[in-house]
Amino acid sequence: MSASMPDLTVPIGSVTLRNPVIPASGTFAASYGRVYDLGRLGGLVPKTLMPGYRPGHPPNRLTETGGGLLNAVGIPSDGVEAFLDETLPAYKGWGTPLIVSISADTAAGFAELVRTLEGQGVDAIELNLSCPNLEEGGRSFALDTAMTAEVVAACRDTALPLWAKLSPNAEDVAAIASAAVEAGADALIVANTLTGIAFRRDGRPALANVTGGLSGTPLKPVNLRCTYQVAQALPKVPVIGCGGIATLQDALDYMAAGASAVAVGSATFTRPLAMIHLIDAIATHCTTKGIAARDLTRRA
Amino acid sequence: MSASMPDLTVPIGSVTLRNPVIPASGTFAASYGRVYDLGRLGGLVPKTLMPGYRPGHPPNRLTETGGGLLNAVGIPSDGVEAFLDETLPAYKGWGTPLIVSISADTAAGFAELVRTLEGQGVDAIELNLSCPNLEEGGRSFALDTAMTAEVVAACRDTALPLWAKLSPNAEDVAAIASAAVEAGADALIVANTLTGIAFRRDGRPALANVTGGLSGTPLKPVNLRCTYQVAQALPKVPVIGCGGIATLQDALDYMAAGASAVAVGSATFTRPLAMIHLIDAIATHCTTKGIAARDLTRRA
Amino acid sequence: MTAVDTSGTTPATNTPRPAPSGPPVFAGDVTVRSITEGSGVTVMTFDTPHAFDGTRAGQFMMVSSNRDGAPLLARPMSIIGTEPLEIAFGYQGEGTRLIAAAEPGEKLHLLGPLGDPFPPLGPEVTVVVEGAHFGTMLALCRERHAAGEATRVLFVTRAPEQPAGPVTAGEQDAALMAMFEPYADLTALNGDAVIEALEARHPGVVAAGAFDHVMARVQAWCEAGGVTGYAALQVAMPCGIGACKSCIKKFRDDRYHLVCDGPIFPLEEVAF
Amino acid sequence: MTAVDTSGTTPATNTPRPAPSGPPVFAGDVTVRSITEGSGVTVMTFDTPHAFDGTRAGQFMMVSSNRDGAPLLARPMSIIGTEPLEIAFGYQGEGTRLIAAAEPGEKLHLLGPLGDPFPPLGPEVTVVVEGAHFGTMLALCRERHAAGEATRVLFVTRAPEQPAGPVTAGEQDAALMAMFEPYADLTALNGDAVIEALEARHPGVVAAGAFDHVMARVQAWCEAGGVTGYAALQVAMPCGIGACKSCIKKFRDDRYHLVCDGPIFPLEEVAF
Ligand SMILES: Cc1cc2nc3c(=O)[nH]c(=O)nc-3n(C[C@H](O)[C@H](O)[C@H](O)COP(=O)(O)OP(=O)(O)OC[C@H]3O[C@@H](n4cnc5c(N)ncnc54)[C@H](O)[C@@H]3O)c2cc1C
Ligand SMILES: Cc1cc2nc3c(=O)[nH]c(=O)nc-3n(C[C@H](O)[C@H](O)[C@H](O)COP(=O)(O)OP(=O)(O)OC[C@H]3O[C@@H](n4cnc5c(N)ncnc54)[C@H](O)[C@@H]3O)c2cc1C
Ligand SMILES: Cc1cc2nc3c(=O)[nH]c(=O)nc-3n(C[C@H](O)[C@H](O)[C@H](O)COP(=O)(O)O)c2cc1C
Ligand SMILES: Cc1cc2nc3c(=O)[nH]c(=O)nc-3n(C[C@H](O)[C@H](O)[C@H](O)COP(=O)(O)O)c2cc1C
Ligand code: FES
Ligand code: FES
Repeated sequence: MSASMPDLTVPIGSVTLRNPVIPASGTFAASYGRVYDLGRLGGLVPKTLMPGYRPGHPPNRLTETGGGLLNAVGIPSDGVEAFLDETLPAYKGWGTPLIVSISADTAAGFAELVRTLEGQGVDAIELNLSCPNLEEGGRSFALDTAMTAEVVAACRDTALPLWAKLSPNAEDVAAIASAAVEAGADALIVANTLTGIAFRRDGRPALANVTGGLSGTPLKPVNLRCTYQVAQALPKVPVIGCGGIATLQDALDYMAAGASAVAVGSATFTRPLAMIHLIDAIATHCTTKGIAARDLTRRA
Repeated sequence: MSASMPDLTVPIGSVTLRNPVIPASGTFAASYGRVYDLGRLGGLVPKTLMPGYRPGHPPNRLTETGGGLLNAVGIPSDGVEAFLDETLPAYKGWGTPLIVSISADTAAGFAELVRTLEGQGVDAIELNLSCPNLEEGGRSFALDTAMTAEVVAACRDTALPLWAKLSPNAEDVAAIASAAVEAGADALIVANTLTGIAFRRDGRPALANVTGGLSGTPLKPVNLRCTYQVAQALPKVPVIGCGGIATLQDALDYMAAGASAVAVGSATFTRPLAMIHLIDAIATHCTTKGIAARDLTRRA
Repeated sequence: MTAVDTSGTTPATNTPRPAPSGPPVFAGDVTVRSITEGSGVTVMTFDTPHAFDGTRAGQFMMVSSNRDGAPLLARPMSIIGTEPLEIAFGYQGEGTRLIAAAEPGEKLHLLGPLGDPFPPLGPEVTVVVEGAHFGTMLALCRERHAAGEATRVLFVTRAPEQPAGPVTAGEQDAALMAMFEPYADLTALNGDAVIEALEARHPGVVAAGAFDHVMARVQAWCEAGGVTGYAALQVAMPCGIGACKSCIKKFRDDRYHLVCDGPIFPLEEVAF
Repeated sequence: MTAVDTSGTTPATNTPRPAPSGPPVFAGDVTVRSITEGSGVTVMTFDTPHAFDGTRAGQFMMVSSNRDGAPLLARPMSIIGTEPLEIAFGYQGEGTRLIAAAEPGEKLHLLGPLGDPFPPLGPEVTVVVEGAHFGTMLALCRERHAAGEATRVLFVTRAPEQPAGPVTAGEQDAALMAMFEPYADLTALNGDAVIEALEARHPGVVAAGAFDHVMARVQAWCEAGGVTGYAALQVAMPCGIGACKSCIKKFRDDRYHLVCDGPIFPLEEVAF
C-alpha cells in the first residue's frame, strides 16, 4: 500500500475540481473560511445570484421536518454590484475553482448575468433553473425541456462553462437534462430540492411562503434516482450529484449512480466540517483501494 | 369535560369511515386480524388487485433507505378469481367499510375490474393510478390529466364510490386531481410513493427493479404539500392524506392541510399496532378538545 | 362534546367477527430478561407473553429496538425456547447490532409467534445447517430433545477466516456448534462433504437450512432417494406477516412464494 | 496508486490565502464538564477550546447533541463565560431537551464563538431583559461586573402560571433573577412598567433583549430622550454563520437583515 496522497482531482468538462466535493449553493458562505481552509474544498459555490435587489421571503424561512430541512428563503439579493464588490472577493484566491450560481426570472435575465460575470475570475457558471419563469406564468424553468433549453441557449454565448442545475420535481428529469445539454450545457447538477410543506403544532404553515424545498437525507433516494436517470441517458456528460449527501457512503452511492462529484448542502448546517470530513474519507477510501477519485464514478 | 367517546366517524362522500385511519394499500393484510381487531380501523384496504396472474418484481423488493423505505414489489397478483375466493372473504364482516384498491395497465382493464367487484360487498373502489399505462408507452396514468380522466371515466359506470389515488411524482398534482374529479372521482387519496433509488454497499442497486417507491417519513413533506394543493384546488372534495403518517401530529398535519382521513403504510411495518395507537391518540385528542374527528379537518 | 354518531357504522363490539387467519399474534414491548454474548453470538431471553405459549420449532418473531436511530424494520428471529422466550443470533448489520446492544430490563418490540412450525418429523431426522440458519435448526433440535427424540446434525462450516460480524466465522461456528451439542449428535463438515455424510446415514427425513448451493445438492439427494425433506428458508423479512409481499423465494412452480407463509416448506417445492 | 496530478489545480499549501472575514471559529466535539439543572434552567460548562479565549458578551455558539435522533440543526446559545466555557438555557423543545440531557463527560458539538459582541457601553447602563433573552444579558452583566462596572437590570417577568418548559414561568423567572443578582442591581417588573422605570433612572445607555412589544416601547423611549440603545435579537438560527440566510429580522430600512451578523444591533435600526 502506497502512503502517497491519492489523486482526488476530478474533471468536470474543462474545469478540474480539486476533489469531488463542492458546496451546494445557498448552504455555504465565505465565512466558513473562519472555520476551515476553503482551499481544501473541490470548488467554491456562493449563494445563487439574481439580478437587482430582492428581499427574499419573509420569515420563517427554514424548518426541520421529515428528517430533513424545508426552506423557502426566496433568494434574497443585494444585486450584482454588491455581489461583485463585496461577495465575490471573499471567494477568490483560494486556489480552487469558483463556480457562481445564477438565476433570473427570464432567459434574458440569465444571459445578462453571465455577461456580467465574464472576466471576473469565475471558473464556471451554475444555472439554477428552479426559479419561476415570469414569462410563463411562474412555472419553474427546470420543469420544461423548452424553457430549460431557452435559458441555456441564451447563456451559451460565453467561454465560461455552463452547469445546469436540474430539479427533482421534473416529471422526466433525463429529458430536461438532454434538452440542457443539446442547448450547450457542459455539465449537470442533479439536483435541487423537492417541493414540500410543513405545519407547526398549531396547524399553521411552518414557512411564511407555505411551500418550501425539501433537502437533506429524505431527498437522497429521489435525487439519486434522478442522477442515475440522467447519467444513463447522457453517459458522456459530467454529472454532479446533490441531495442528502453527508457520509462517504452517500457520496459513493451518487458515484455508483454516475456522478463525478457531489455537492453538499444541509449536512453543513448539521456539522460545519461535513465537507472536510467527507473529503478526508474519500481520500482514505481511495488510498485503501489504490485508485483515484475519478475512478469512483460508474458510467454506462 | 364529558367522558363519553368522541365521534370519530368521518364521511368520505357516501362512505362513512368508522374513524379517520385506514391502511395504505400494499402495506396491510387480513393477517393483522391475528394481532388486533380489524373492526377498530376506519376502513379496510387490501393490496391493489390487478387483472390476471402477475409475478411481481424479482427480489430484492424492499430496502430501508434515507430514513424511509423503498419498494419495488410490482403488484404481484393471483388474479381476480383468487382475490374473490380467497382474499376478499377475510376482509368482510368486520363492520367497517371495505375499500378495494385496483389497478391495470389500460383504462379498460380498470373498468373491467370495477364490474367484477360489483355486488361483492365492497364499499368503495380505490383507483391506484400509479401503474404504467401500456397504451402510452408505460407512462404512469397519475402523471397525466388526460390519462387520469380516461381511467376514471371508464370506471364511472358504477354505483360504487370511486377514490382516485394520485402520485407525488406528478408535476401539478392539483391539475391531476381536478381531472379525476371532473371525470367522476368521489374522493382522492393523496398520495402514493415518490420514485427513488438506493444502492447496496457494493454499488449495485438495492432493488432488482433498480427504481422503487419511497415511503415513510421522508415522503411526508412532499405528500403533505400535494394534499394541501389538492385541498386548496378542490375545497369540496374529500381527501385522504397518505405518506409518512405514524404519529398523531402527522395525522393532524394532514388534516391541517385539508385531509378528512389518513392512510397509514410503512409505519405498520415498524410498529404493527401503529394504526390502533393512532386511532387511540386521535380519540384522546378529540376528547380533550371536545370535538368530533371530522372537525379536525381544515378546509379553505 | 359531539354526540356519538353510529348511524353510518356498526359499533365494533356488536358485530360478529370473521375468524382471523390463525392463532393470536402478540405485538408490543417486552422486557429483556437476560443477555449472554460470546464469540459473535448473542442469546437473549424475555419475559414471556402468553401468546408465545405453545410456540413450536420453525416459528419466529419480529424483533426491533426501541432506541433512537433504530432501523425502521424489525428483524426476524427464530424462537429457540419459550420458557422463557428465547432467541439466539449472530451480529450482522444495524438491526442485529442494536438488538444485541439491549441491556437486561430494556424493552424490545416483538411481533410473534409467526410462521408455521415443522410438522411431526418422526424418529430418523438429519439436520443440515450452517451458521446463518442456525436458529431454526437449534429450535428443532431442542424441541426434539425435550420430546426424547434424537437428532443428527451435519453442521456445514464456513471458511474459518471469513468475517462473521465482529469475529471470524471459525470462532462463531465453534460457538454455534457448542450450542447444538447438548441436543444433537453433531458432525462438522464442509459443504462438499454433505452428500457423502447423508449417504452414510440414510436418514428417513432431512431438515435443511443452508446456503442455496448446499440446499440444491440436498434436494437432489433427497429426491433421488425418495427421502422426505424440509427446507427452512431465510430471506429479508420486512413485515413477517404477509403484508409487504417482499419476502419472496422462487419455487419450482415458477412462482414467487412468501417465505413468511413458511418459513418451513417441503424441500421439493423450492427452487434453489 | 495513481500518481497525484496537480496540473489542473494548485496545491492548497502553496497558495496565498485571502484573509477570512473574521477571527477563527472552532467547530468540533467538546466535552461537557459540569451540568446543573434547577427550576427549568440548565447551566453547562465545557472544556474550553482556545478559539473561545477572549469571547465577549453578546457572542454565541451553536450547540448540538451527538445522540441518535438529535435535531439536524444546532441551537444558538449565548456564551455567558469562558473560564470555563459556559452557557445557560431554558428547556424549550427537542433541541434544548437533548442538549440538557447530556451527562458530564459527554461530547456536544460546538461551533463558535460567533457574532459580534456589545461595543463598550460606558458606566451608565440599564438592561431590559426577559426570560427568553436572558443569556445574552447575563453575559453582559457578568462581563461588566468583572470589569468593575455596575449594571442596572429591569427584569420583565412573564405571567407566572404560564408554562416555561417543564416548570412555570414564575419559577423559571425566579431562578433566572437569582442568576443575575450577584452581577447587577435587579428590579423585577412587568412589561407595562418598563418605561416608568426607565424614566425613573435616566440611563445613558440601554441594552434590551425582550419581546417585540417591549422592545418597541424601549426604542421609542430611547429615541424620544436621545438615549443610545442596543438590541440583542433572537430568532431561529439554522447555521449561525451567514450561510442559510434564514435568521432574518426586518429593519427600519425596510430590508431583512441577518441576525447572526449581530446579534447585537443599534436599537434604532430594528423594526419591532
Ligand atoms: C424466519 C427467519 C428466522 C431467522 N432467525 C434467525 C436466528 O434465529 N438467528 C439469526 O442470527 N438470524 C436469524 N435470521 C436472520 C436475521 O433476521 C438476519 O440476520 C437479520 O435480519 C439481519 O439484520 P441486520 O440488521 O443484522 O443486518 P442488515 O444490515 O439488515 O443486513 C445485513 C446483511 O444481511 C442481509 N439480511 C437482512 N435481513 C436478512 C434476513 N432476514 N435473512 C437473511 N439475510 C438478511 C442483508 O441483505 C445484508 O446483506 C432469521 C431470518 C429469518 C427470515
Ligand atoms: C443569538 C442567540 C442566543 C441565544 N442564547 C440563548 C441562551 O443563552 N439561553 C437560552 O435559553 N436560549 C438562547 N437562545 C434561544 C435558543 O437558541 C432557543 O431556545 C432554542 O433554539 C430553541 O430550541 P429548542 O430545540 O429547545 O426548541 P424548538 O423545538 O426548536 O422550538 C421551540 C420553540 O422555540 C422557537 N425557537 C426555535 N429556535 C429559536 C431561537 N433561536 N430563538 C427563539 N425562538 C426559537 C420555535 O419556533 C418554537 O416555537 C438564543 C438564541 C439566539 C438566536
Ligand atoms: C437554506 C437553503 C438555501 C438554498 N438556496 C439555494 C440557492 O440559492 N440556489 C440553489 O441552486 N440551491 C439552493 N438550495 C438547494 C441546495 O443547493 C441543494 O440543492 C439542496 O439543499 C439539496 O442538497 P442537500 O440535501 O445536501 O441540502 C438551498 C438549500 C437550502 C437548504
Ligand atoms: C411494500 C409496499 C407496497 C405497496 N404497495 C402498494 C399497492 O399495491 N398499491 C398502492 O396503491 N400503493 C402501494 N404502496 C404505497 C402505499 O399505499 C402508500 O401510498 C405509501 O407507502 C406512502 O405511505 P407511507 O409513507 O405511510 O408508507 C405500497 C407501499 C409499500 C411500502
Ligand atoms: S415479510 Fe412481508 S410479506 Fe413476508
Ligand atoms: S443563521 Fe444562517 S444565516 Fe444566520
